[in-house]
Amino acid sequence: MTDLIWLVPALPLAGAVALLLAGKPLRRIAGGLASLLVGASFVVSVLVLIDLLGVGAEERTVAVKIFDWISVGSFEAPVELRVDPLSMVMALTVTGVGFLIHVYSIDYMHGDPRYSRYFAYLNLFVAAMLTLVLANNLVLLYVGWEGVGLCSYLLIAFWFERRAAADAGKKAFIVTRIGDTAMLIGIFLAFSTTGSVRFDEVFGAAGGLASGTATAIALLLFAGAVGKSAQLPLHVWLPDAMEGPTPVSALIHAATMVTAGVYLVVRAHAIFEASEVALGVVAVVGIVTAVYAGLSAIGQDDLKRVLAYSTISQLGYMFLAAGVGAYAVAIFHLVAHAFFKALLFLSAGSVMHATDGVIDVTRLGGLRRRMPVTAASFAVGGLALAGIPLLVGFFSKDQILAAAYEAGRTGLWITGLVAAFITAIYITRAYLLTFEGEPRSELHPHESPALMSVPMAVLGVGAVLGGLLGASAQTGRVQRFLGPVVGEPEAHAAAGALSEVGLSVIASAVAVGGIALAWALYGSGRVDWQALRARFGGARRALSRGFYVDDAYGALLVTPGKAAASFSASVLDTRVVDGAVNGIGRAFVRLAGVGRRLQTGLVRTYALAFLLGAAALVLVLVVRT
Amino acid sequence: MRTPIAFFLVVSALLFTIGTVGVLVRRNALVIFMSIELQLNAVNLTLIAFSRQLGEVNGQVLAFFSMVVAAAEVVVGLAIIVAIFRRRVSANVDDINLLRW
Amino acid sequence: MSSFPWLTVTVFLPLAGAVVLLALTPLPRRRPEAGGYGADDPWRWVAFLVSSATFVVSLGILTEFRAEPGFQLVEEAGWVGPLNIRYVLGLDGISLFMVLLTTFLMPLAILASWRVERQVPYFMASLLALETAMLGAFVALDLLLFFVFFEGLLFPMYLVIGIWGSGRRVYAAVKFFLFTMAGSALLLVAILFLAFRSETALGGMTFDLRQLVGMDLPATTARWLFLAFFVAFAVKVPLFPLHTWLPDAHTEAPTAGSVILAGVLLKLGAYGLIRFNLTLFPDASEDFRGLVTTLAVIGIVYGAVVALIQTDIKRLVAYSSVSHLGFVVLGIFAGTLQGMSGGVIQMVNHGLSTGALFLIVGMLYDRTHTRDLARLGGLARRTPVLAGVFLVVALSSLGLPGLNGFVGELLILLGTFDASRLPAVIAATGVVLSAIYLLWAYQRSMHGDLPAELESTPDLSGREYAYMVPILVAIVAIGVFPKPLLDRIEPAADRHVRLIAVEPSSADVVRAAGGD
Amino acid sequence: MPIETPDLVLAPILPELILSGVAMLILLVDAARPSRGGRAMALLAAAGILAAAAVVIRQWQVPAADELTALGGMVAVDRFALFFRLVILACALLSVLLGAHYLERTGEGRGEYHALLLFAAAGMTLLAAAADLIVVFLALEVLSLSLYVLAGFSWRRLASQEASLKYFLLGAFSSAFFLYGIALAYGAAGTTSLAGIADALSGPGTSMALALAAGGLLLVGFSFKVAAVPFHMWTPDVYQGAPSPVTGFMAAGTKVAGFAALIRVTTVALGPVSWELLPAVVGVSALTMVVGSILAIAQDDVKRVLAYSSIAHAGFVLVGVAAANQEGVSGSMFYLVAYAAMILGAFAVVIAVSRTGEGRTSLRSYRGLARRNPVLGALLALFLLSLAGIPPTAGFIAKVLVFEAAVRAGLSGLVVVAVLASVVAAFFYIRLIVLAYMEDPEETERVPAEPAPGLALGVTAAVTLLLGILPGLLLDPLERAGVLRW
Repeated sequence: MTDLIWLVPALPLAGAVALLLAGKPLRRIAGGLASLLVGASFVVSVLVLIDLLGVGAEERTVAVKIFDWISVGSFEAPVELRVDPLSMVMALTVTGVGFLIHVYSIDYMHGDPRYSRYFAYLNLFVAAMLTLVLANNLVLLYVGWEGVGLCSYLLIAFWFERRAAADAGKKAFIVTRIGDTAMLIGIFLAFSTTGSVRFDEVFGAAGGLASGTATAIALLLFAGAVGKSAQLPLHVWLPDAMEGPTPVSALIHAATMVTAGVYLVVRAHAIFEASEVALGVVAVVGIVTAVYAGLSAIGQDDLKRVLAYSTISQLGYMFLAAGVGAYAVAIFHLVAHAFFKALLFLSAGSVMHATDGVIDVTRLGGLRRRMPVTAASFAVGGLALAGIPLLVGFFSKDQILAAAYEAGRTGLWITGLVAAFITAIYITRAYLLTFEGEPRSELHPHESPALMSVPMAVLGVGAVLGGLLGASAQTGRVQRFLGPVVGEPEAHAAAGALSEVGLSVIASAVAVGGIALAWALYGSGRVDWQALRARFGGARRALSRGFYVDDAYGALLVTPGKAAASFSASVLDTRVVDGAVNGIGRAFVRLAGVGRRLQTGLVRTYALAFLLGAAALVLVLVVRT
Repeated sequence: MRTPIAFFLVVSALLFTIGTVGVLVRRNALVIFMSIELQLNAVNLTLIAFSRQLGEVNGQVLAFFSMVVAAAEVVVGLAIIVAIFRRRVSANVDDINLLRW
Repeated sequence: MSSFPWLTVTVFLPLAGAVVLLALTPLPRRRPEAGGYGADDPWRWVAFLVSSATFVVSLGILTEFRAEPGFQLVEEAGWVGPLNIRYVLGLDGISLFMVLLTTFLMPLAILASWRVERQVPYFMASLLALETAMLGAFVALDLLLFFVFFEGLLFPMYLVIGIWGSGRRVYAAVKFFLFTMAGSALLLVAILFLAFRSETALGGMTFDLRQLVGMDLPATTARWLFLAFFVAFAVKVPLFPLHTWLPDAHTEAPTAGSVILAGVLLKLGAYGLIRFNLTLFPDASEDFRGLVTTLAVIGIVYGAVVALIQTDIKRLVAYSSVSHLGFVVLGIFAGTLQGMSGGVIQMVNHGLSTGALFLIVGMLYDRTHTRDLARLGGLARRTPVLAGVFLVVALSSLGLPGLNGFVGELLILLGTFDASRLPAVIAATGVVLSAIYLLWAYQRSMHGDLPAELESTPDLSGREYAYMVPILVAIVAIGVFPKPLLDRIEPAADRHVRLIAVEPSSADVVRAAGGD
Repeated sequence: MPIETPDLVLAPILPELILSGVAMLILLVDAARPSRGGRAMALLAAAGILAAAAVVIRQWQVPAADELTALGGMVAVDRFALFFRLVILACALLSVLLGAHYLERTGEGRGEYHALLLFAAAGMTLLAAAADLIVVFLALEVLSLSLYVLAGFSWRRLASQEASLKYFLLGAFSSAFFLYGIALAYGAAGTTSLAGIADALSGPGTSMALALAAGGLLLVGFSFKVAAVPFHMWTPDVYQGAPSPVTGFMAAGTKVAGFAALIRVTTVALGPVSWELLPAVVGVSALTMVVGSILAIAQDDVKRVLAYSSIAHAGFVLVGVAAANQEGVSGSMFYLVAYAAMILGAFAVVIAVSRTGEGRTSLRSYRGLARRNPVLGALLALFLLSLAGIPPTAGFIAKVLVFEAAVRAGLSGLVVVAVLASVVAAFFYIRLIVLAYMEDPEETERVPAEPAPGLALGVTAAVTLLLGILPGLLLDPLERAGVLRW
């Protein structure tokens, strides 16, 4: 079965090709076909997983070469897939969540004029994402990496008639490409120093690398991760990406693509570990982003933007985990996040579907009565996100904080707790403003159809029960399964003063505290939150604009960049470079104009010229001898 | 005692120069043409001087040819000048600058 | 080896077609009163068939070709006896794909010119004559013969731009002509000088590249000669700061002209750098590598930056060529096998993707009669197929993995990085910039609001499918499975790299140390 | 002073005798029956030229014994002379053709034209064969005197008169210098025979200063005839004013003959001092190419453009002359053939476009030519490209040949100047093509195709193109015949 791993990316790819080339005839069955193919892909993944579980933990890494791709001299980048626990966990997440979201989309996108196109892109995305996670060398990984970027662009800008959507798509592609390019250079550096781009050889050689080189490679790869996973300072595209259809936000901008950065760091952990500073950078970037994005999320009124900042924040958490060496935990949180965040997004989508696109929480309210399933789903997802005990988010987040604490990074731990507190506040706020209280505008929402509700329910179940798979950092199923690939989780012998249980209690208390505070402000009815908004207008705007990072880029990079380009084009190129050329031409014309005046038409002038020439010529000859 | 050849050559060069200057400073086409004839004759003097010094006849032969040529040039030249004079009532070469630049 | 003169036939078939076309000029036109030529007039078909036949013949070359380093299918004959200038044709893996690219693009360019209505027979004849000149330049092994083809293509191209172009076509045509001619003036001197030196060095004057390789030259002489060759080719490539003819020429040329200019003509510069500069003056190439690399990198960034703010979509694509050809030169002069192979395959890629971009611009212009991005927009709604095609081509051009552009860019940057890191890193910014300007152009034309006057814009016609589909297939095919190309390019690239690479690349050292 | 009387073997100058004889016959007939100018005289002239050519070809096939010269060393009988004679005769034939057509149109058809043309041709062919400075001088005068008159042949036109006068005054002026040069050479060497001068110069006791002064003045004289800078100033005016067929003949024939004599004099007589002469030749060559090319840019009359082009080409030929080696000589010969073909062709186009007399010679008349007559436009483009030295035309191969010779002679610097000048020159050739191809015509009327210019155009175009593609057609016979070993 392992040999058939190529089917996993190939099936959705085939779907994409078919739907792109024959979108019109396939229009009626586009959604079904696309879902079916991703489902089939999921099934194949499961079968491969079963195969994998059937062999010993040490033999669970298999490379399946499909064909030679680029091969010149010593450089070889074959299309070769890697089946190992890490890639399978990722593949299952991608196909699993992907399948649910495909199904959800069938109804959600119903009636859209580019229905086939939508599923083609979605299928293409799944194929690219699977290529990314299954690749066995850096270049093929990069193929998937850019492929998902493309699909992200296509899907964000899916409703391209809207200027904002088109802009957002372009922005996403370009900002992530900045990181991607750094990553590409990292790949070059890896090839240049290790002589290969295959994982086994590159990571195998990591230990022998000079620490400076390892740091460079690690940080360059991490730059790619920062772009793709929307970490500071390349996070600016993700909030805008919410212009895309909501299922897309759920799949790409929450569950899968944005987690690719985390996957990359975990996959390449050998290199990060060979460097003294790289892991530290990862952890710090992660935690700073987590807090920053959490604060920004509080200031958002657009429900999807709340979730977007939340995603950024949670990805920060994952990097924190990776940065303190808890790779398996990072992946576990990744999977957990995929479930609950997808759930949250689908719920938000359901809201949008019901309100004809109104998503501003200040205009919503009281939706729970009209849409109980959606409200419940959102609540479950929110609680999981906040880290309420026994939901999946509790376990994963708790393990991350514990890992930070146990690694002796108390600062990270405390900041992580702050982030968790903030998380609880913003998600509670979002829930309360959307679903509780009185409706704040004239809307006639209705519950979503079954094809949308069922996937939400399934994800909800996952968010509730997922914890069973990885309840403990040392003994969780996921963590143990991943162990051979990412390093066995170390059993820290209580490095700090607090026991594991103690840490859990603290984390839970923080989460509950956050929820309580948010309830006090937004749900209890005792505080007039709208008055508060007006009172702290400046601070609120700063939060809602993400502390003006985007504006700063505009002022500091984009505007001067445009000016520089404009200068190059209209002054440098036309005046200086081209001007020099044309100047030479003009000089000759002018010279000719002057020269022709010497031709006076007078015989005596000509005779004079003749005489002077003759004299000069004879003199030159005679004098020289 | 023969006159040194240098004397002839200098005189001839002077004549040639006078002719040249004449071409340059005079405006009447006829006078210019006469100056050219002067140049030719100056050269003839050189030729004959050399011929005499070398004791060789070719120079003199060439001098004869040059006279013939000069005569032919007179024929052609006068015809041209007269034709132009008829049309323009002027033999001033400075008036003849229809073709220029 | 068959004795069939593959190369001669391939090269001169189009010219023969051009002569036939001119001979057929007096044929009656269907719509003489309009002064134009109808779509069913025979000349277009003759031109299309001739160029297609040339493509078919060139496929024969492909089947005869063996993946070996040396020149193949060589044909020789005397030409200018006293100077021992000979008619020598032959190709290796590098020229092979240049030939195929030319023969592949030409029928498509002709198909794209179906709407040309003025002086059709002359237009088609010019294109075919141009094809002969380009093909000849790619396979000539005698330096002077090369020069003949190299200069010979000036005039037909000049006519194509100057007669059938738009706007400031005359200015553009004259500029193109003089720039190129000025560039190649010293090339001629250098060729003559080289041949003269061969008399003493090789015991008999020759212009034959194969014999001139490895000729002993004093270092200073070699450097001067290198520069003379370099300037000629740098103008064609074009390298900064010799590029200013290109935006004008590309912008004003008719679609077919732009396609051929960008698709093939520019390659001639890069090809010349490989075939002559590197081959004949390896040491001087080594000396000037820093300079060339610097110019290439400047070109990459500069071309991209200037492209960023163009509002004329054709000019934008033109500047993108400056940037992309910078990559090609960068790879060629990297001194690594990956760089060289990447440079060569990128030449093919650029020919396909930029050629296709110009075809698309042409289609846009046919529909909207403007190239001003400010007046376009929202077309994706009316013309989804055109939009899709545009997107694929743009993605190919910006180096999206899975499409052809990536293969070349990856190899070039990788090879360059392996040799010298800083240029590769700076050049990599071009990857980002290309995304910005191409997506910007795409968005401005395809996304957003649809102007009212474009409401009834039609999507691709059958003829347009006919010339876009082959390019798209090639773009995807090379992106997914570049092996057939790389396998044939590699031996020739290797031979050239060996001439200049003094030390093996660091990756090779690692490999060797690894013992495999 | 004993006078040797040489054997009167007239065979070597039979072509000239035929030409002169026919010319006189034409004059007589014309005098007797002046009304019947036109075609009959043209046919007669053509017959004379063909007869002369037949003699030349016969002499080519049957080389004269071992003698290199005849008539007491006055006339060379080598193939170099024969070659140039043929070229000149071809030019003359085409000029007869064009002239007949032209004069018929202007109503000036008189037999004199053909007679004068034959005299001029005789002078030219004799010049190419001259082996003694006396003959050089005489031949030069014969051709000049005829051309003075021919330049003013359209005597009703002021411009033609003016051209005639200017050409005459300056020509006579230059003859004086040339003659002075001969005199000094005679004084220095004691002989006027080219071979004798060479002997004297390579021996001891010759005054170098005198010899170089003589060489310089001879160079000046030839430079005037071939229109090299700074002795070129008559050229644009005369070319513009003279009737177009005459201009064509002057541009082609005079230059060919002048260069033939120049090459012979510099390589044979002045061979021993060629090294000393080199800077002068190189300087004149460079100056000529640069000035000719640049000044052409500013012209707005097509005949003046071609005049400057012809000046620039003199410079290019001088590159081959400066090389002063076997390749240089053969390169120059090839160049001259190519040049003669393309300049005659260009003037044939001018005649065709003008239609009558000197109408429509301003550049504006060339706007849209390609649309008014595609074939004529294409031919014009061909000639211009050849003049610019763009392959695959004869002009390109010619340039390659002379440049290669110069490179061999160590004159790479001169070649660099030459190629740069040719780029500048391309600028104005291209401008003409722009007019013809890329601008809208002022008149929409089609330019008619005429048989006489058509024939001339066909021949010159064929030569221009064929020699560009298969230069061996000319080079191989030249080499095999050993024409250069004289």
